[in-house]
Amino acid sequence: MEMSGLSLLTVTLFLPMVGLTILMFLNEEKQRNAIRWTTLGFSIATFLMTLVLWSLHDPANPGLQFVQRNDWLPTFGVSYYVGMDGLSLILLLLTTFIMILAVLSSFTSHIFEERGREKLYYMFMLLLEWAMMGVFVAQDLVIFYIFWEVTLVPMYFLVGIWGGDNRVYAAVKFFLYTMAGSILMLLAVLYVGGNAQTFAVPEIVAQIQSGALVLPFDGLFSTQSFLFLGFLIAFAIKVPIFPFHSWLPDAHVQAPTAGSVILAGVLLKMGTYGIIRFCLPMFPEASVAWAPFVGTLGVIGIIYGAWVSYAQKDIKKLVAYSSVSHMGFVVIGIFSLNAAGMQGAVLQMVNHGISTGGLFLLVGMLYERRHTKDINAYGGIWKALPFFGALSLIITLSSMGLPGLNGFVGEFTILLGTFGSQTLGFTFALFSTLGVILAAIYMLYMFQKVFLGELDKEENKHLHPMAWSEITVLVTVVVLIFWIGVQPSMWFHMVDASTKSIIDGVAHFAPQITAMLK
Amino acid sequence: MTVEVILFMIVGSITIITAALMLMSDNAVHSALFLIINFMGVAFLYLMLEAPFLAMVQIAVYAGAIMVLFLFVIMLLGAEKTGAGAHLRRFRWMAPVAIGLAVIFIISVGWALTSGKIDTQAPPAVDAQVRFVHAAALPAAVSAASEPVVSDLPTDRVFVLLVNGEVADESFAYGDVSDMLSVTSGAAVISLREAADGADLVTTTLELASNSVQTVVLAGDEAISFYAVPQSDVSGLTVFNAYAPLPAVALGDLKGELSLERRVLPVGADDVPFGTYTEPLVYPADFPNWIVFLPGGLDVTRPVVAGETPATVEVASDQDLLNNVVLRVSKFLPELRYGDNTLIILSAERLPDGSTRPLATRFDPVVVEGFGSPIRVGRTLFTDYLLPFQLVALLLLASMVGVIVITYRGDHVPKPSRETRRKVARPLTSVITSQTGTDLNDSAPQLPEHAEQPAGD
Amino acid sequence: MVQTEAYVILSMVLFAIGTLGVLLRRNAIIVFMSVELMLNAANLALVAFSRQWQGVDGQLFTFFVMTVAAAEVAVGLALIVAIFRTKQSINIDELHTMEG
Amino acid sequence: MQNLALIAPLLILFPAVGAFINFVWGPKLNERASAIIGSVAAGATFFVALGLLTYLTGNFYQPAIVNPPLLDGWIRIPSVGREIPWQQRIDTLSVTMMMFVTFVGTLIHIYAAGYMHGDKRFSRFFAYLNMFLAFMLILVSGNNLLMMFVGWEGVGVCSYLLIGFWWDKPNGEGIKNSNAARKAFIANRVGDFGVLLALFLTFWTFGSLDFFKPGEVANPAHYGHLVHEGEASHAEEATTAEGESHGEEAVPAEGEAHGEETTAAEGEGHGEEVMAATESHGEEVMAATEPEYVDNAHLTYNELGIFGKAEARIHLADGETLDAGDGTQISRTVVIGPWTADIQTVITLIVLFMLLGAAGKSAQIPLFVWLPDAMAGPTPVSALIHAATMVTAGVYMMVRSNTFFYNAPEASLVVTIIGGTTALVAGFIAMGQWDIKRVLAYSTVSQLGFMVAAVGIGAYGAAIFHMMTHAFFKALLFLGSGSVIHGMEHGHHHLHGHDDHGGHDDHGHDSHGHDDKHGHDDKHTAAHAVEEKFDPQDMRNMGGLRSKMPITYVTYLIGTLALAGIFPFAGFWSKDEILADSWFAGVFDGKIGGYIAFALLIAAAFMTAFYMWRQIEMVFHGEARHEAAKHAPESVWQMTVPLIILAVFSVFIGFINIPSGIGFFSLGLDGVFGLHTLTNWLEYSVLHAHAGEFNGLVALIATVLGFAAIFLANRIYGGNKALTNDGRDPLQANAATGPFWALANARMYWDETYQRLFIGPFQRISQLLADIDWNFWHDYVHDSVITRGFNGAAKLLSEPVDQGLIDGTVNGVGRLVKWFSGLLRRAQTGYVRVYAVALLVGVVAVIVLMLLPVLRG
Repeated sequence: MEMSGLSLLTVTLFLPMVGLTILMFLNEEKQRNAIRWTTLGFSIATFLMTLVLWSLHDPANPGLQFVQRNDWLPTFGVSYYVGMDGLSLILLLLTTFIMILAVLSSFTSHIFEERGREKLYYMFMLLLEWAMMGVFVAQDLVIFYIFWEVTLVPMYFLVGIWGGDNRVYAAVKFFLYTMAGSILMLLAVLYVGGNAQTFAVPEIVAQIQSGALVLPFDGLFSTQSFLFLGFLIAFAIKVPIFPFHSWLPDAHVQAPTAGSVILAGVLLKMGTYGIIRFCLPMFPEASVAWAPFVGTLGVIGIIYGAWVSYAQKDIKKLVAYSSVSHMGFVVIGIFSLNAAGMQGAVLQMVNHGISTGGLFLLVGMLYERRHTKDINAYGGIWKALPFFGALSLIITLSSMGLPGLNGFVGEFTILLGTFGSQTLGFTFALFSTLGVILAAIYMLYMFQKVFLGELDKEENKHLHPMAWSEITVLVTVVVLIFWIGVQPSMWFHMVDASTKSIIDGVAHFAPQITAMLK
Repeated sequence: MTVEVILFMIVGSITIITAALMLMSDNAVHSALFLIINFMGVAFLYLMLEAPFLAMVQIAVYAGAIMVLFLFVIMLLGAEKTGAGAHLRRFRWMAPVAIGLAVIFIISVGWALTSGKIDTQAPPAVDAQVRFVHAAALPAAVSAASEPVVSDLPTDRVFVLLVNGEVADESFAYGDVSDMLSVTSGAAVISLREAADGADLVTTTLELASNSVQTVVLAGDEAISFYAVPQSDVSGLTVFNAYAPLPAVALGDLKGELSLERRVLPVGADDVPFGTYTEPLVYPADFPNWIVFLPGGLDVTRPVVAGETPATVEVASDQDLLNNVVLRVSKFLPELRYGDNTLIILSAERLPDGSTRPLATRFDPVVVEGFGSPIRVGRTLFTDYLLPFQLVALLLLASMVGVIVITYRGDHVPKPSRETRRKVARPLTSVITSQTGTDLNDSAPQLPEHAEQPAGD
Repeated sequence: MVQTEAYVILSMVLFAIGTLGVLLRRNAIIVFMSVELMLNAANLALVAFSRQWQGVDGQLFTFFVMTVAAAEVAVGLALIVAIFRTKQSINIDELHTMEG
Repeated sequence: MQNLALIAPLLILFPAVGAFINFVWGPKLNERASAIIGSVAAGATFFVALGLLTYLTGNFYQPAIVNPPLLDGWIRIPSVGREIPWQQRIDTLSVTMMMFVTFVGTLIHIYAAGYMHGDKRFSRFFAYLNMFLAFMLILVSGNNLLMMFVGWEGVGVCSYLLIGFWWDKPNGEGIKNSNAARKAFIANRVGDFGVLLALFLTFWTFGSLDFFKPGEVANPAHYGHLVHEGEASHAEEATTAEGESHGEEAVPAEGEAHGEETTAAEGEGHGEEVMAATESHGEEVMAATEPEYVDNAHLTYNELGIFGKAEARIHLADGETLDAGDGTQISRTVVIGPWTADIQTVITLIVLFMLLGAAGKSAQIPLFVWLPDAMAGPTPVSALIHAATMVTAGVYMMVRSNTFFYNAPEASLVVTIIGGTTALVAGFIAMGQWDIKRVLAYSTVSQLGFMVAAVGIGAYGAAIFHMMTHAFFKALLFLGSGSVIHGMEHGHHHLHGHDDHGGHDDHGHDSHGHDDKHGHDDKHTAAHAVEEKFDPQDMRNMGGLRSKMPITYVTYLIGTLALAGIFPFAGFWSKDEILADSWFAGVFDGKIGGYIAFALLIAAAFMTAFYMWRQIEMVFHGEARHEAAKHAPESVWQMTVPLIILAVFSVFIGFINIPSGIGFFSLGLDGVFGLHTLTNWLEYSVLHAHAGEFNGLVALIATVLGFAAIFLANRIYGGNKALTNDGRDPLQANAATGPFWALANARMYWDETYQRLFIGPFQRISQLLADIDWNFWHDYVHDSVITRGFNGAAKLLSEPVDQGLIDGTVNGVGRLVKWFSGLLRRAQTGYVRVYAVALLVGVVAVIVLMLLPVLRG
């Protein structure tokens, strides 16, 4: 097993931990600003490091880059094995970027006046960033599992300490649901790792493709299918795919703004990333066989989420359900199992991170000013905060998938892929396209109730203007929205090679499997 | 009964005796001093055990630092005699038990050793690292004066190098240098076999010391081996004459270019016959400009002692000097630097027209560190044992901090109660005063009742 | 050349003497010295074997032992000083506050 | 001359910049500045469009494809191997659209400068208008369906913003406005659903979304003639072209024939000229100007755009294949994923989906309900977006993809029926409206129905022609109505002694009318409770404005006549061409759709003339029925000048496409006016543009009906009988026509039906789902099932098992240990030496053990 020196990736990965260590030595009361700026500084530094990785990344190479591998438990074939391909890179960029937004948005937050423990809060943020990045770069199943679980802890506390009134309930629920899924995954991980004599994913995949490792597959209920489901359920809960979504509204509604942003922006992506990275390459036959069923759940999620969110009276809940709908798109994109769908899905992860993250930021800012999430308490806000209103409109439109903005590119590519897919095809595309209409319905409903109409409520008339940090955050988001919307090719190129290799591993099974199941 | 054994006996007995005295002397100071002597003896033993570095450390750290620390503390506490005091009856049994244990220990171990059951035989021989230089041309019978005839220099013939009958190098042409081969030490049969017909050009036997590194030049019909010259602070140049056409060459130092003004030429060695080599020529660090010339060509006014500052020769005229110059060695050692130990082998190079011309091949020195030498210890320490080394450093740091913490007294001075019996010796009263914070003026120092009891039993 | 056995026996004897010192003397400092003596005996054996096997590792080990011993002595003596401050004695027979 | 096409990006750049400036610095700018910026940006686009026009005429109508600088493609996925670029297409169709969009747009900008005077968000308004223009131009100039879709949605957003422009009106008006906006957007989204599916189908069928690829021309036959006859006058060329353009000149074989002609004609003078002209050819312009390339004979299947591919494929026989250019064989069967179908089926599907989209954008049944509500927006918006430009996007799309429609006869029949029905229904509803703008709105819907029906019967040229004329006179009418409303309000303010500027901010211009869900029965309140609630758009308050605002009156009259299709106004020519074509399609081509279209449209035409004249009578003739009408002043010049210009165009624009058969009308003016100028011009980019032949009979019927309708309306409403004494409509008062009138006034209960059928259920279901999700799935399942079950198990485990068994064991062990340690502690004497002894005993023992084997030997 090759030892490699300190990879740049590792450095990037552990940068937040350095920040965390520094935070430990800062004084809670005396050095509030120092704490904030250290956190911001380190999240920005991490972002810059990921930019460096990007500049050094070779998009033509489908394999892992910046690999670092050191033995950990050689007897069990476990090793500290990190590496990055286009897929990981794009999500790393998303993570570090969202983290900056989250930290910035916490600057103006009032939760510390009620709950205090600001230092702890920022420490958890950095810990969370570290763990999330770890999830995206870990190439060893055990390491991945560890990072996966570690992400729960800071999120649990972020919700549980700085959350809303019902925070403890929400935090526990969030924790339990995800935990329950992960247990299944752990079993599957142990089985696979045991049979492959290693936990390094690339090696496992190589074994599978060379036939050295055979996970028997005959029909929908066979060993491979169960392993597949073991992984899938863990990821599905995280995404969340339709029936497993019920932790999401709680967590979102109760979480502090930054928490919701990270939750929507990155944590949900971990699920879909996991599906792409692990389910498809390791269990190709099962993936093909189950694609229609998962796709159905995805479509249900799209319509159901949109439909339910239209009836919400709580803005945050509305946005939360909307992300159930959006992630449904990602799911069908993945399980269309062709290049267009898959790449659309990857891009849509980023888009959803930016748009929905932006929406949660908006809600958070409103909440900071009005201390209510009730949609009826607002109205005519555009008049009170004109600039804010304009930015909100753009973000809302991007979340609705308006062409020329980022949301559209992703959704369009996904639907295109679904339409031409071997596994899903026409019907799925038809129903999921309905989601486009529904999105318009609930998004415009929210926008109208909050921003339009007469500015009749007294307390809405004197909202304190936007802080510089808020403006920075929103403008950055909007710029990205336009950028991706007009010039998405760059991002497609970034992930092209790696997704292609994954697809090639799976797609060629499609005809025989579908034939077999008939 | 060699000197070494005698020395060992003397030193060994010294160590034992001092150890015993340390054990038995009442006065702590004395026992400390005895212990120092004991340590020095051990250091000497280290020297005998080829561990000069450790010996040094032993003296510096143990005999030096640690024992001084002991002495200091003893003085500080005035604790020369403080073994005394409550001599508990309940520990009567202690002495016999202890002695019994020691005896059991000695007997068992000693028996095990002397019964030879423990393998203390000489270590297995370690391979020697050897590199071979092919200069094996049969010497031509020529006179110094006459024009050298070209014997058949096997420059174009390919040979096979066999060590102990095994092929070490397939194509080993004239002038080639093999890379470092590890040969089992002891007598090694080196033979140079012609690739075309299985005729051996050279077959000699060579005694290779265990764990040695050396360069072996195959010249004439024998193999001459060098032990690599040890690293020295002056530059050394060893010249090996493997140039068949010349029976002997001389070596001179041409300072800079030859000019009409300069008639004096320092000489390194004036007669190096074919197949022999000079002693390492020691010369100051200034840049030499060695030339190799025919010994007969110039008359040497003074004989040359190798290693001393070179003698000089009077150059009759530039012309005949130039006639006699075989080649400029300095051409081949452009960067002969201070401290270099260079081996230069004069061999022949075959030109296209069939004639030959001398060629000097330079070999970098091979430095062998002696076993246990600081270099070797240091290298191992800083490669394989780097981590433990740093850990130990940490430990030292920690202990330092710990000491400071432990001995820190805070600001309050504990007032000793009246009945406290200060077991102090007079001379150190003032010291103790400062230590225990007791003012001796208000309380006349009273001697302990039975302070004089011997500490040991 | 003296065989290794000789050295080992020598170190053995020294070790035994050190043992006696530790067991029989009541003066904490001397007990300490005896411990040092034992350490040295061990070192001697180490170096002897290292010579025999022509491996420098034994010597390095000795080196580490010395370093650790230095640290240990420093701390130990500090402890003695501290004890003396409080109990005005370094007779190990008078120190049994740890009695269970 | 070729590089002239490079200015195309400016089309979008200018208004975008204008919009940006007005967005960012708008609040700081004064009205004048932002108005000038906006109007200049709009005007600039007009001149850019002119430049493109000259480019085309100067280059033998060779289409150009322009890649905007600074953008590298759009959606490009290497492993998919397809690219959807940002690309503009400059051909006769797009330029036609650009011309009237920019022209009308500019005029409306100027008009708005006067109309919006004094509004709080004046600059914001102009920003929106510019933004709209930019998107509209993206729509018409895009070279692929997706780019068109960008414009499509963009204009949708702009219309959303502009309809809801007064979202902060007091006492609920604001919410109503934004409701209307939302309705418009969602209705359009339903249409977009269709467009998207059409896109997907197209993409997977033809592997591309580009209309045409570089070097490809839409109509080889036409170019063939061009090259063949060189500089021959357009007139006769047109006749020959038209002579052949019936029948199937699109069959590739014949295209190739033209190709050969072309190559043969190479030696001719203008051939060189073109070659010479081609010298300085920029990279971006990929127009095929070499004469031998003006047909597609040299292009392989893969080098064709979607329409070329469709043509090539639809004409394959079953089992026949054709080389795609990379060796792959293309046949009729389309394979998408697991799904295979014949090309015919696919195209039919595409067309139907497109129809859904068009129904959304161009306000056809069943999605037309949003357009009347959209009148909530300021009048210039209604004129620009909801009459002239945006709503025609659907028709544009259909004409652009005429190849599909032409090759899908069954679907085309559906299109015809939809269009005709819409025309009829909307016309009927328009007869029963009180709100001046609402009448125009329904008339717009009805006219769009005409265009759609025209597309249905394959008269694509006619559709564009009518779209163009309609843009002029409908814009004119809307602006006129705006002027009227403006006048009414000024009169009203004058009445109440308000000063104009103060009044503007709070009193809505025209935001009341759209929401009187039952305007027919609250006329009393409207009549009596004028003082507290005055509706300046209600025609019942008007009357006799002819004298007060003469310019408005004249221009409005012209517009009315044009719309009514009275000879020789613009509407006559365009509407007549549609009717003639449908007649032609029915009688000569034997298409059933032709008859249907003719029947429906002729009736619709009658209604058009009727309700328009009713409006004239109510608004301008008779005596003023309200104080405000008495004091209504004429509008400012910014408003009247555009009216006049538009009026002039409404008169003459019809002459650019005089049908053949009445040549004497060409007035010898070749070039702009003349026989089939527009159709010929369009035929370069519209493969099946279909130059209608003049049909005296049809024209006669239409005109007669028009006059009859006007006469009838005059008899009913004329002579100050616009309202009965109790303020009812004469038709309403009349027992026979009352019910119909009520039906029309209630807009045939479309909205109520939708409310009952779709919106209500949707909301109820969503509420239901939300309750289920939250209360059952979310709370009950989690709390009751999971949590309680878990707690129960935990309780069971804790009390008997844990405390009883496990604790007992543990405590027992603890006690044992305690007792034992009690023994052990004795060993802890605390004397160091004891420990040392113990240690040493151990050491010695170990050593002895280790040596034991040795000792034993």
